[in-house]
Order: sequence, then structure tokens, then C-alpha cells
Amino acid sequence: MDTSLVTGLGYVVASGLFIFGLKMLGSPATARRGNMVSAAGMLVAIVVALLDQGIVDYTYIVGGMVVGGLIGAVVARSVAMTSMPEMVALFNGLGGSASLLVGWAALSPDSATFTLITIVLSILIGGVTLTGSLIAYGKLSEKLGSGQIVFSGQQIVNSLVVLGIVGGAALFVMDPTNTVYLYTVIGLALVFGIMVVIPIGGADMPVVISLLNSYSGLAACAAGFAIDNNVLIVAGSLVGASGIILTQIMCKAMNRSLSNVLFSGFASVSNEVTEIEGEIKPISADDAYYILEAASSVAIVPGYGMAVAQAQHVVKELSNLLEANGAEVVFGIHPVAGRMPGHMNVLLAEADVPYDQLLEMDEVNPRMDSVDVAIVIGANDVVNPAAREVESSPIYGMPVINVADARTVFVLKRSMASGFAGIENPLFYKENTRMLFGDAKESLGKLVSELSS
Amino acid sequence: MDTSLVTGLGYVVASGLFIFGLKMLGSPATARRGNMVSAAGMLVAIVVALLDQGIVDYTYIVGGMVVGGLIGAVVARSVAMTSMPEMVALFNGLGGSASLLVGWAALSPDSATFTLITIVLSILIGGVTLTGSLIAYGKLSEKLGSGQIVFSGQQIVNSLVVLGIVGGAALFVMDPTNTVYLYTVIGLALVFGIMVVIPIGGADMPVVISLLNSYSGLAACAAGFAIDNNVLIVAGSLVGASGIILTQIMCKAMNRSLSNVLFSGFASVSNEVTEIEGEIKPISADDAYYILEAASSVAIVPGYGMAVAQAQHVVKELSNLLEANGAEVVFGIHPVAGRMPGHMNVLLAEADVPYDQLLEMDEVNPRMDSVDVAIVIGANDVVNPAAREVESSPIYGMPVINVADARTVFVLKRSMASGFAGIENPLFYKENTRMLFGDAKESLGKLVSELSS
Amino acid sequence: MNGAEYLLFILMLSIFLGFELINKVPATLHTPLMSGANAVSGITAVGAVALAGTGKGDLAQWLGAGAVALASINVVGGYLVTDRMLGFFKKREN
Amino acid sequence: MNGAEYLLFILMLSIFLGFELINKVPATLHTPLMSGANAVSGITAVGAVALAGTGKGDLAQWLGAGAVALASINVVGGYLVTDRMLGFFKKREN
Ligand SMILES: NC(=O)c1ccc[n+]([C@@H]2O[C@H](COP(=O)([O-])OP(=O)(O)OC[C@H]3O[C@@H](n4cnc5c(N)ncnc54)[C@H](OP(=O)(O)O)[C@@H]3O)[C@@H](O)[C@H]2O)c1
Ligand SMILES: NC(=O)c1ccc[n+]([C@@H]2O[C@H](COP(=O)([O-])OP(=O)(O)OC[C@H]3O[C@@H](n4cnc5c(N)ncnc54)[C@H](OP(=O)(O)O)[C@@H]3O)[C@@H](O)[C@H]2O)c1
Repeated sequence: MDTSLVTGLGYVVASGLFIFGLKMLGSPATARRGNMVSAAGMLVAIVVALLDQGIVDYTYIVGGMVVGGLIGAVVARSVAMTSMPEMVALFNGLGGSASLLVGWAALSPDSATFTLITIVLSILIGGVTLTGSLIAYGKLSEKLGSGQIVFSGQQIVNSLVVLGIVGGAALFVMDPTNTVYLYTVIGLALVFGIMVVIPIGGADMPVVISLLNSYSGLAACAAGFAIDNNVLIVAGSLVGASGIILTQIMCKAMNRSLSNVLFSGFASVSNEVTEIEGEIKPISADDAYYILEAASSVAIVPGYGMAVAQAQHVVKELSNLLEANGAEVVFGIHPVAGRMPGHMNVLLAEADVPYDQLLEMDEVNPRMDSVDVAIVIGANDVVNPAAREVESSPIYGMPVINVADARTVFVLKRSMASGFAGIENPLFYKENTRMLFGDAKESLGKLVSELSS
Repeated sequence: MDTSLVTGLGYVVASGLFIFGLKMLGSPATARRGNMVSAAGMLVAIVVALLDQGIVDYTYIVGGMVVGGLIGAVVARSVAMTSMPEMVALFNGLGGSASLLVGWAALSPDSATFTLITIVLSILIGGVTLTGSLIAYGKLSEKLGSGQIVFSGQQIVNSLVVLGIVGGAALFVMDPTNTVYLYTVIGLALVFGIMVVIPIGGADMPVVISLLNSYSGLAACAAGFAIDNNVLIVAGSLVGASGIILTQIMCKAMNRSLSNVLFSGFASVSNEVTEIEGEIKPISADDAYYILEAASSVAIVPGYGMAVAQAQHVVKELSNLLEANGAEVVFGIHPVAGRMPGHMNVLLAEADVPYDQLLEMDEVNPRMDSVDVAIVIGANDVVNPAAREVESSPIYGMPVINVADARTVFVLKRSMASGFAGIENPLFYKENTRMLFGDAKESLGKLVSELSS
Repeated sequence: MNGAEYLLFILMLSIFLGFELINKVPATLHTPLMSGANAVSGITAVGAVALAGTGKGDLAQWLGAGAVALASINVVGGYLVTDRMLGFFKKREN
Repeated sequence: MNGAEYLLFILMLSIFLGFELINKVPATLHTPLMSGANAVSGITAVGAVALAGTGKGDLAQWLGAGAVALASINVVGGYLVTDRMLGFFKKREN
């Protein structure tokens, strides 16, 4: 048995563990073990790589691992669940930069053309992923303004950058020893990442991150081709597929095409005037309490506002009290409620809501007409009936949670301000809707203290 | 671009087409196109193989293809749908023999040990698949007796054969030039295939075939390793996985373990006496007609007897007439009704029953209690309520179609004989069951003529 | 890395993929699945072709030619009969 | 066949497999899926290790070391935060 066979087998095992881990992510009951299986695969892959006979000096490696590992561990332990979107963005950028560096380091004067092409690809994709993710991080964490940055001549600048990249890459492949070409490509890739993301609004960042996540997988694939390593290809493809599928899901749930997300915004369509009939009926926490007390079936529909208000724990308290009061309580989760796919599930799970109480949109909609009270907590677009009723609405056709089918709807938000899509919500004017104005956490706090007294 | 890259790309495309074709088999609406996509993959693979530069003489190749292709086309055009089980068995054996020959032909005095091991594997698996499938074919087509052939000392003979195979294979790998070892391995593999299948009863042949189908895939994989060809590995694995999954499904649906199927039979448990209460109530076609005429919801549950009686077309006629009469008609198909998985679906599809009328067991059971008349046509074990009610029954726990939940049950069979599992069926004695004795085709014919007059 | 490990990789990935895909085939289509899989197993023809075309006229070539013939029965017969079967499956026209 | 085609095979199979598997992850787990995928993309560490260990002390080695560090953040941070999240998901105890 030669070492190369052992290495090969090790990589086969590692890839198998990644695949198995991903398979186990298919159900909440096995997901945590699945993550560990995947981590075990990573461990195997890294140990196998460390045993490689070509390695003569472990100091750089160990140094890099210790530094990186410590930073990773500290960040992972301390990050708040509400900041997950920006953390994923940041990590994603790091992955991209690692691919960039690997591609760069793999360069040697005698590389074959095929290898050079894959090196350029891994540098390019890695570079775009790096700066693109950093901008996305900045917008999400509000370190940068979250607006769309548009300037005249943007198209021209972008075209020039693309031309520069293509030209630089071609020259580099033909003459890899000339570092000017290399640095040009690296520099332009970094610039391009910035240019691509700045014109996109902050709220569209989840789509961007997911797409860049897919790119970081592709960058790993390209690096795998460059250094002829299967496990990079397998793992990279899995990541690439995951990013693309999540992007698709988000676009579908928002009823927008990917190019619409990337190249325009809602801005152009949102300034139309919709005639909405009905009037707004505010309600006090006191009155809401009386209705809730009498309810035997309650559906809670959370949205981005719940994350902003950090209201998940008090939501759980409310649900406990309602259940103690004899009501049946379910949560209706829209696939793009919040600011990343599955955002609400993580927040509610953190607050100890069991996952079998978290119903997906398709499960909760059919039973909505037997619900006494639907409580909408900081959600807006995902419960907007215009998506079903107003054909001229920009979100017409987007699947939403039909809270208006419930006997009574409480909407908890601070004002009549619109949601992410920037459009009016006829729900607020419906006969059976009551607006409970105020910060979600505070409003819920009042309901909880009334119910528990 | 060197030719080997073109070859490689061609094989990648071919494998992709196989995978896509299989994916399209996931729904009846796309299945036929899926089969064509898969066939296109095969065409690409074979064309790429023919373009191989190593080929200097096409006469043998073309000769083989013409002969084989003609035989295949004639058989495929002429075989009756009711004989599908034996046809699959026969084709399966041919696939196995092809792997045997490829392994053998790939042998060269300077093969590496790893290659020799894969050659032996492909010869062994191919040989066992060949003779095992032929025996299965013989039993299914009743060219051989379908009974279990057991003789004293069988275990010992089998052990000796296995020992001989292992020893012969080891010696062969050590000294591939000595043809005695090679012929020993081939001969013993062929003998082993026979020995393994003769003690299994004819009615268990579908499981055997499916298992051998999986083996023929594995043999192709082994041949792929022997001649270092990816497309054989991919295609072989797909076939291997398919066979294993179908085997599992059958075993589960029969509530037996694979080893029970292979190494024993129902014989040992079937001679117990079960006390069944109630009496048999035969019914004439006349009386059955009056009940059917008044029914507004009918479920038809076919079994092996429908295939024996070739009654699928008259069943379709009956269903048409009932629908014309205002009744809602569905078909309830048990996963192992008949003699191969999906057997009933093919027969009924042949008779033009649309596939959305063919309900799987899990779909039809919940609605059975709103059915007026359930018509059991030559089915026995798959509707046996003992599986649910009699804990001591050998089929206890096997999922069945709960026809007894319908208001009235008609059972069409020729006698009180038991089905494949050889056990009594309490269904026949239930209060709401009526036995319509006679050949299924004839009985149905009477009903049809009464209904259409 | 040498060839064998690539082959192992390909084997592992195809097996996983095979299980995922075949688990999705509905029971209605299990007979065509079986005969379709049979046709795919005729892929040995690809291996046989190279062996039958060496032009040496030796035993290996005869064996290869036999394998080509047998595998061709499988391929042609398997795809045709599967197509015939699948042709029967129709949706209810409304 | 030479190496590149094997790699293409592996690429194709993994992409198919990735789509099959990820389509099965329920919406409830999409956030952990995203951060878990992030952790997996730290696989570049494997490539970086070999480059960082050449002992030449040249630019490539420094780049490799940087890549090791960055990818390690991804790996350690990604798996830990995913584990933390998944730890929250509990079934209702009856
Ligand atoms: N999840 C994803 O993956 C994803 C990705 C891309 C885009 N999106 C988009 O994001 C939107 C998500 O919809 P959504 O319904 O969850 O959110 P939304 O439509 O953005 O609405 C959130 C609402 O929460 C309210 N709010 C904010 N802070 C609050 C607080 N402290 N207390 C109470 N209410 C508060 C806001 O109203 P007030 O200001 O009046 O309080 C706002 O109307 C969709 O348009 C979706 O397409 C989601
Ligand atoms: N499908 C598979 O893949 C598969 C694989 C392995 C094993 N099996 C086994 O096969 C059995 C299948 O169950 P099944 O209910 O379909 O069949 P079954 O239990 O074998 O019963 C068939 C019945 O059809 C009747 N019959 C035969 N010829 C007839 C004719 N010309 N007219 C009317 N009736 C006729 C027979 O009774 P009379 O003689 O009284 O007419 C017999 O009771 C199960 O036990 C299953 O486990 C199936």
C-alpha cells in the first residue's frame, strides 16, 4: 500500500462523510449529528493532508491553524443569533480569500495551460467573493449605509473592469511569469466584487450572500482542479449547489428573478398608488388580551420585526401562557420571513420553541380558516394579501401566509410604515384586522403580563 | 485537444445522460423521455468507445452488435407484458455473461494485482449472475419446475464450492498465466449461481432477479475497474443501487428479511392451523351486478390472478362502464401484487387505464371506508387481513390493502386455494365479503355484459 | 494520486447518487425501472468494444465479440421493451 | 484517460448529488444549511496545507499560511456556530 493510496482513501472517506452529513441535515432530528459527521469529514481531510509526504515544515501550517481556529471559535461562540446573516457574509468572504490565496500559491512557472486556467478561475472567483461578501457584510451590519449606491457611468466602469479581467486573465495564462498580469487580475477581481454589490439594496443582501456562498464553493472547485485534489471538488460542488438552491428559493419566494434582484430593485415599481378600502382599527393591549383569552386556536406569524425587536423569547412566553390557557398554538413560518432563509426558525428555536410547532407556509395556510386569532409579529410583506388580490402589485403572485383567513388578526408593528418591498399592505385595512402599535417586544410584554396575572 | 480528452468528455456526457434519464423516471409524465435520454447516453458511450484509437478491426464489433441488436429488438417487440418477469430474468443473465466475458478478455499476463482482483470479481459476479438468472428464468417461465430443490448435503456442497472459488481466485491472482485456475473459477462461479437459486421457490424469483440485477450492475462496476473506465463504474453503480432498493422494497412489502427469502421459505411456518370464524358467501354474477349498479364508489384491487387470467382489458372495460354509470372508480395497487414490483401497473397501463387512476396502497387505504364496493381480482395475500389481525400469522405486520373497510367486498378467484404465501385468508369469511368464483376474465366478462346491456 | 482512487471516488459518488435517485421512482414505475436498469447494465458493451477491436484474432478478441453481442441484446432489447411499457402509461385526458 | 477527465466526472457527479441532497433540506433548517455549507467551503484548508508546508519560506508558503489561517476561521467558526444553532432545535417533549 503506497501512501498515495492511503491519501486517496482518506479523501474518499472524507467526501463520504460530507455527503452523509448533508443527507442528515434533511431532518431536524438528525441535523446536529449530521453537522458533526460533516465536521468529522473535515477532520479526516485535514489530517490526511497533513500526513502528505511533501510537507517538510509544519510551523506555518500550525501557526495558521491556531490563529484561524481561535478567531473562528471566539466569533462562533459570541455571535448573537440575530446577527447570523452578517456573520455568514463575513465567513463567506474569508472562504473566498482562502481560495484566492491557494490559487495564487499554486502558481508555478511550469504549470500547464489547463492548470493555469483553473488557477485564474480560483483567483477570480475568490477575489469577487471576498470583496462582494465584505460589502454585503457592511450593508447588513449597517457599518456601511444599506442603500443602493448608483452613479452615472457605472455601466461603463463595470464593462471596463470586465474587459480588463478577461484581457488580464488571457495574458496571464499565456505568460504566467509576468506578475503584472497576475496583480492586475487580482486587483480587478477585488474591484469587481465591490462594483457588483454596491448597487444592490441592503435588504437584498441575503440573496447576494447565498449567491456568493455558491461562488465560494465554485472557487474551491477551481482550486481543486488547480491542485488536482478530488475532495476540494466534491466539497466545493456541494457548497455550490447549496448556494444556488437557496438563491432560487429566495427568488421564488419573493416572486422576483435573480437578474431583477441583482440589476434593479423594487424602487422602480413601488411608487404607484394603490386604492385600499377599509379603515385602520388600532387596538390596545388590554382589548387584545380579552380576545386572546377567549381564543382556542392561535397562529403566530413572525417576521423581520421580531428579529429587530429581539422579541423571540417573549413570543415563546406568550405561546406558553396561551397553551396553559387551553389554546392550541402554532407558528406559521414563511420561507423568506426575516433577512435570511430560515431566519425565524433559528430565532424561535433559540427561544425553545419545539421545531414541530414551526409550520411551513404550505402547512399552516390550509388550516388558517379554523384559527381564532392570528398574531402577526413584525411581519409585513410575507402576510400581504395584495400578493393574492391586487394584480397590479409588484409582489402579485408571491406566495404569502393568508392570515386574513383567521377570525381575527392582530398586527404588531410600530407604525404604518411599509416592509422591505416598500409597498402598502391592504391587510391592515381588513375588517377583521386590529393594529397593536408599538415595539413588538413591549406589546408582547404587556400581553404576557396580563395573561399571567 | 487530445483524443483522450474527447473520450473523457464523451463519457462524462454519457454518464450525465444516464443520471438525467434516471431522474426523469421519477414521474410517469417524464418517464418515457427519461428512458430515451438514458438510451441517448448509451449511444454516446458506445460511439465514443468506437472512436477509440486502439480499435483496428471493426468486423467483430459490428458483427456482435448486429447479431445482438437484432435478437434484442425481436424479443423486445414480441414479448407479452405478462411475461415481463421472465424476460427481465433472461436479459439479466445476458448482462452477467457479458461482464464475465469482458473480465476474461481483459486479462493479460502483465496485469497488475489490483486489476487482476477486479478481473476475478467481474468474472465471478458475472458467472453467478448468468446461471442464477437462467435458473430464475426457467422457474418463472415454468420451463423448469418452480418448486424448491433441496437435497441432503446441499450445505456441504455449497461450502465446498465457495471454498473452491476463494482458493481458485487467490491462486489465479497469484499466477494469472495458469489457465487451470481461471477455468476453475469460471466453472465454479457458474455452478454456484445454480446452487444458490435452485433451493428458492418459484414465487420468490422476483426478489432473486432483483438481487441478481443489482449484481449485474456490480459486475459492470468491477469490469470498469478492470479496464479503467469511468462510465462503466457510474452506470454499474446506478444499476446496483436500483436492484438493491427494489429488493428491499419487496422484502419490506412481504414482511420478510432478505435472508429469509434466500435461505428458507414460507414452507416451515405455513402448516399451522388458524381458526377462522364466519362462513363463505358465494355470489352469482347476476347478484353482483345489482350491487355494482347501485355503487357510487368502487375500488378495484388486482393481484397475480389478474395476470394469470389476462384480465386487464376486461377490467378496464368494467371500469369504463361503472364510470359511465356514475360511479367513481379507482385502482388500489399493492407494491408486491403480482410477481414483480409494479407488475399490475404495467398490465393496467397496457389496457389504457390512466396512471392517475392507479393509487398506491398508502393513498387508497385511508379512503377505503367510503368505498361502496371493493372488487378484488385474483389478489389474495395482498388483501389478507390476517396481516393486521392475527398476530401468529407468518405475514403479520405486512402492510396490506384494507378492502374489508369497504361496504361490500367481491373476491374474484377460482377456488378457496391460498395465494403465494400459502396461508388462509380470513377476508373470505368476513360478513361483508362475497366470493365470485370462476376465472377472473370470465366472471368480469359476465359483469361487463350485464352492465352494458 | 493514482487512477484507482479516482475510480473509488467515482464509485462512491455514483452509489450515493443512485440511491437518492432510485428512491424517488414511484412504485407505479418499478417494472420499467427494472428493465431500464437492465438496459443500462448493457454498458459493458463499451468495455467489450475495445477488446473486440484489437484485430489480433486471438481468444480475447473472440471473447470481446461475444460480450459485444450479449451486451447489445441487453441494450437494444432493454431500452425497446422499457419504451414499449412506458408508452402504455397515459394520463387521464379530460 | 488522464487526470482532468476524472476530475470532470467527479465534478459532475458531485453537482448532481449536491442538488439531490440539498433539495431535501427543509426550510426550517435553511440558516444552518447556509452556515454549514460555509464551513464545508473551508475545505480549501486542505489545499492550503500542502502549499504552506513546502519549507521554502517563499511567497507561496506565506500565501499558503494565510490561506490556512483564513480557511481555519471558516472551518472552526462555521461548524461551531452551526452546531450552536442546531442545538436550539428541539422536539416537543410530551
Ligand atoms: N428571509 C430572506 O431570506 C429574505 C431574503 C431577501 C429578501 N427578503 C425580503 O424580506 C421581507 C421579509 O418580510 P417580513 O414580513 O419578514 O419583513 P418586512 O416585510 O421587511 O416587514 C418587517 C416589519 O417589521 C416591522 N418592525 C420593525 N421593527 C419592529 C419592532 N421593533 N417591533 C415591531 N415591528 C417592527 C416593520 O414595521 P414598522 O417599521 O412599522 O415597525 C416592518 O413593516 C420580504 O419582502 C422578503 O422578500 C427576505
Ligand atoms: N410482486 C412482487 O414483486 C412479488 C415478489 C415476491 C413475492 N411476491 C408475493 O406474491 C404475492 C402477491 O400477492 P397477490 O395477492 O398478487 O397474489 P397471490 O397471493 O399469489 O394470489 C393470487 C390469487 O389469484 C388467484 N388466481 C389465479 N389464477 C386466477 C384466475 N385465472 N382467475 C381468478 N383468480 C386467479 C388464485 O386463487 P385461485 O387459485 O383460487 O384462483 C390466488 O389466490 C404476495 O404474497 C407477495 O409477497 C410478490
